Amino acid sequence: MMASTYGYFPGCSARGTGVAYEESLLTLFRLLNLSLDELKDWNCCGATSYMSIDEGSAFLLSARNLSRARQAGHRELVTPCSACYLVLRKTQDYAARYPEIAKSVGDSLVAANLPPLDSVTVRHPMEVLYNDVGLERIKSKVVRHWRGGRVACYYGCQLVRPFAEADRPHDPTRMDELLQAVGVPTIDYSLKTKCCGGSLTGTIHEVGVRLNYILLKEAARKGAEAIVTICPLCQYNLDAYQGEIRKHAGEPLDMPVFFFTQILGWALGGDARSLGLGRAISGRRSIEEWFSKHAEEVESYV
Amino acid sequence: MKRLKAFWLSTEMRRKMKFQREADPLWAQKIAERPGCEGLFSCLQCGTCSGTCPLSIYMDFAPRRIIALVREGFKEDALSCQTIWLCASCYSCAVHCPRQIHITDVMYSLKREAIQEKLYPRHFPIPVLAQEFYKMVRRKGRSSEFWLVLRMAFRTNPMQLLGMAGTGWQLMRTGRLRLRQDRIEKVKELQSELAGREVG
Amino acid sequence: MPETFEPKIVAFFCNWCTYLAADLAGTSRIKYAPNTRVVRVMCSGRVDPQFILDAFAKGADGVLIGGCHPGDCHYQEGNYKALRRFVLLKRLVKQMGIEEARLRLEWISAAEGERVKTVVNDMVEKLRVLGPRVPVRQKEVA
Amino acid sequence: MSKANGDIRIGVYVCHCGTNISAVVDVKSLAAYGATLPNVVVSREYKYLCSDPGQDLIRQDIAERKLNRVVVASCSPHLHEQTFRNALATGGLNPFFLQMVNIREQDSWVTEDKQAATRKARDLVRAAARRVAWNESLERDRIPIHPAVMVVGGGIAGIHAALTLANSGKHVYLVEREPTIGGHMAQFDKTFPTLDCAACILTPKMSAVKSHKNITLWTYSEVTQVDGYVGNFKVKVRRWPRYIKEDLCSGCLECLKACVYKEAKFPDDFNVGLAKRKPIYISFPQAVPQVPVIDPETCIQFKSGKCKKTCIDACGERHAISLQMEEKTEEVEVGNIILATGSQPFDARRIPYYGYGVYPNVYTALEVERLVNASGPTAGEVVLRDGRTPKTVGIVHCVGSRDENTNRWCSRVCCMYSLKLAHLIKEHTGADIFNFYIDIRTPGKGFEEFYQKLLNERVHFVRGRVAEVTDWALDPTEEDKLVIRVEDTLAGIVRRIPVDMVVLATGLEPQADAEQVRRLFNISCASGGFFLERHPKLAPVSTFTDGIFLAGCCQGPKDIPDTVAQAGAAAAEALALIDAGFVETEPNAAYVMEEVCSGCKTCVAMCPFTAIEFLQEERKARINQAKCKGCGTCVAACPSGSIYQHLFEDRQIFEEIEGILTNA
Repeated sequence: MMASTYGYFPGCSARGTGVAYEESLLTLFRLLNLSLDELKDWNCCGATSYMSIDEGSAFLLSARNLSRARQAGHRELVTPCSACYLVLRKTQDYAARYPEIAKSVGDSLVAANLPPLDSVTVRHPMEVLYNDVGLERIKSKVVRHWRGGRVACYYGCQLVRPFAEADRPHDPTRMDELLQAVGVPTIDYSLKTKCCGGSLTGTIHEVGVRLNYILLKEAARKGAEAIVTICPLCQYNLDAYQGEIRKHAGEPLDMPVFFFTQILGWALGGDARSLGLGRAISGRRSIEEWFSKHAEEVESYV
Repeated sequence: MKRLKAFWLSTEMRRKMKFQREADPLWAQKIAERPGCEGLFSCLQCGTCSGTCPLSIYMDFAPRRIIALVREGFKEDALSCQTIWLCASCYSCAVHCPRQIHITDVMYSLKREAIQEKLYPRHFPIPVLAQEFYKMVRRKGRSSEFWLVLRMAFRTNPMQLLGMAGTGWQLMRTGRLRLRQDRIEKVKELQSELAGREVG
Repeated sequence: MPETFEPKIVAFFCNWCTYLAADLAGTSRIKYAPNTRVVRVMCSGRVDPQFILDAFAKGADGVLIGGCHPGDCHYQEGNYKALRRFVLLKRLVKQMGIEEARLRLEWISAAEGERVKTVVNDMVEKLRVLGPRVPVRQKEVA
Repeated sequence: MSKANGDIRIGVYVCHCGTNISAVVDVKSLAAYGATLPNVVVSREYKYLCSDPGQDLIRQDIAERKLNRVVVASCSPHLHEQTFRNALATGGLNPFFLQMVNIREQDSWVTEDKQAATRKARDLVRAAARRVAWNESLERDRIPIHPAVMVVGGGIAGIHAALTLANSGKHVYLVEREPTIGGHMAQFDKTFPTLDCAACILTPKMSAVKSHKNITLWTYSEVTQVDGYVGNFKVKVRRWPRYIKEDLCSGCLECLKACVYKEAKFPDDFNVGLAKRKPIYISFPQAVPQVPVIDPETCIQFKSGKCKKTCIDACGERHAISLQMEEKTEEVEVGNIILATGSQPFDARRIPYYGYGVYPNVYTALEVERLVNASGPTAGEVVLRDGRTPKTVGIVHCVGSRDENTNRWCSRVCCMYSLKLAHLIKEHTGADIFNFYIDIRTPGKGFEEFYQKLLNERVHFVRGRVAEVTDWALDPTEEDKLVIRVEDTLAGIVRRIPVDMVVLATGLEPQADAEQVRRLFNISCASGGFFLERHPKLAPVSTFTDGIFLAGCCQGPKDIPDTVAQAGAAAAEALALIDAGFVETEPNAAYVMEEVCSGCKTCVAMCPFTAIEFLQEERKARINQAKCKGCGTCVAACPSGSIYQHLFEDRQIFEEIEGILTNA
């Protein structure tokens, strides 16, 4: 199987709180014989907070990344962060729909003698795995039985909203299908596209935490023992504040919150370390239980 | 007359009535002409946006009412409220709206204008965070969560840092707290490209 | 004073679809460029190549033919005949050195008032870019 | 061939149409300009030319100023050409010496720039004045009207139209796709606002159809081909085999009892899947005709050929059941056709966040109609799929209506039927009921009063479009309930309301095959996909194809009263044509100048109506004036230029073109 190469835009949080996402993503892609070529000297995508101050230059920030990806010879740019994914696509969409935006962005690109931004397709790993690799091929590469409990697939908001093509906006199913393909049971999770509050946990803390409390509680109520996410910020919000929730809401809550790439990577034989499984804050006992113990299985299974 | 005045001063009540002179229809028009805000006047006030918004329950005006205020031209209220800052831009309203209005983009428009007009609620952490984020990206080309939160905290209420200590430690322990401030190599080039676009 | 060039378009609209669409545009008060002059024919199939050549000869800046969508012709297949003729005619007109954009065939159903606007406005725009076919005589706008 | 013979005396008349034209087009200068044109002897402007005094003006000038040509610059010829032709005729001039100029629909209403509009009007008047000089005196042909009528669709619209026509002694072919007539109305329980039961008022009409000597009823049938034109359409109808001979069956339904399937186990369409039927079934007790159908998809005999055929034994002597029955095609001639093909309910699955098909206790309005119906699957008891009786019910309005993501239009009936269902459910269960609406629309006789009645019945009305129907619970009171999340826009707060049952008030949309049907009958669809009427106000049941009329929801969503009224109107339009006995045709037939014809036969192939015959010995083409529909395709195609067309002569069109382009 010949390796196909994608341009790769990690996004800022992949270098901070979301480091496990990047680790597991790279591992998983390696296992699937897909290579990611990180965009050299990429800059912030201009997401949410930035865009609230200045849209024009937010678009320029995105455009810069897009066109430098093109310059590096990429037709497709993969980014794991939902916010980056949305803003990069929004930039292309608006440039296509509004001549004035196309012009201001285009001029700046020309000034910096960079190629135009249209010719790059922005993609999300979930949809790459689903479309380019396909459930069948992933199934065929499974080397470990899932020993964990049922999980709730949480898609969050920006991945499935306008400009996005990763999945259906109201009832996305692709993450569920991917996980089921590797033998992980998923629950019907009515909140799968509700917002986690993004940066709210850092600003209006109580409000942000409450949103995540609701997400966690409902998942537990529906019998999920873990939540699986596709966005660094969602994972952080759901993972980092469970202690606080335990304290205030008095809920006996200690639920692991994974990146879907960690679960898939594990099933395909990646080791706990290279999947960043140790970086979890909540549910460490379950993680210990589900993964480390069965690490040796790889051999026995193949 | 004096007594009347005294009465006004003493009262706790606040007038809810609006005079038409307080409305600025041209401003409404201006907003409606911004990219993404076209649908403004086609709103039928059904409330789907407020209903689907995860944060409307905390807002001083639910999204539907923001649209109502904006298209009637009540600029002050629309720009000085907390609502626009509470919007986490999850786009839920946009995908549910039966008139396909990009409410999220309307919110963005208002946020930007609130910053320019200096009408945003002071010490309300969200606009502060946004500004710090903006500055940081312009200076370094990337954002670093740690420093961002630190700056935001200092500008709003440093005490809250104590509350954050616990989480900070957890992140540190799991190697998810990056203390080094990221910075892209071609930051000069970036700055020159962004130059002349200063806002807020 | 430099006024923008106002192309004059001779439009042949079929009685059952495009002419009605133009009426609908009117009843819906849709505004579009006032540059068309409609000649009503029963069917786009009635449009004789000579009409078009004559129109160009007499100085039309553009000719627009409007008929029912394929399969919708009030006379079953008149619009297909129109299409076949149109294809040949386009070649001929081109050889005569008349730009492509000046001759246009559009399917517009009775319900598509909005489309009349888009088509006419678009054609006027393109013709403005091309400029007058025959040099416009001075001060003829009375 | 037309000639501008003799001296031409043209009258030009410019209409203000109140301010519709005069506000944009400078009518005074236009009239003045008209006077300057060659052959024009009089040019006037007037406030309303279509009014009697306006027409008198023209007649007067014809008499006094010896006019022999008339140009009227006003509205679209589709609106008033007939009016002014009559004016000419009554003024003693051949009506076809008229030329109309459309300066309203195609000028004053679509232009803001007054100069430009006036310039356009001048060009058009100039063109018309040149053209009219070449108009000629013509006579209309008359086509006889075949007295029979075909009505397509056996819902309340089709039934009413058919009965009206049949009662006046005309023969009607009523074609229905389903095994029974009755349409959607037969599925309803009560009807708003009077709450009289649908069956009680419908079934008598249904049986009247069956027993009427002037009605040929073809159920389980479909129109497959339509040829010809007003007065004499030739229609082919495919009749699917129901495997039971209608003439022999007595409707005893013994065969149903006898079927080897003791239990009904196949989804029953009439009860929208809420009940089951056997392979041999009858849609509902009062079905017309009272004749069962066998569904070959599910019948063992058809699938395996190994059935005991107990149904046939049960039928016994009658031998009404015939498994060999085959599809057949009927062909009939009719003078008029009435389309009453109805609409279909919006598919609630298209709005995922309302949970239809996901949560069992989310129902569509039509399903609830069956639930509250005494002859329905639950014998009129409102019970949920899990057997419980709902204590709280939420009715969601505007599902698939007023929504750019699905259908943009208001479906007109949902508000009222939601109120009706609210009343009925409350009556049956005493449940607490919430209506979630954007606007309550009750513009009908007794409608607003009904709304008032519901308010007094303590039915909740929450103004707000429901954001989602979900099962996630925030507190114990929401456990195992469906939670409706909505902004109460009047109270200005977001609410979460737990309910046991959700009713989706689904809107109406065009039948799935409306597009094919439209083509079959050669009519147009409006943008929403409903059939397009000839004029929204003045010809609401006519189409642009003469002799084809519309009734009921195929033209747009409407309630039963409006549907019946429209059906009556459609029947009346057809009767008017039939009783007149003939229609006058536009004299725009093509004709051949045989001396010039080279006999190349190009035209023969061109004509879709086979109106052109080729005379072998003369080696000439000849056009059958009766058959020619006047499209003019042959005229444009004739290489030797020997074919001409009345009303649209080459010369006339060349003059028009020249008129438009010669600047004055």
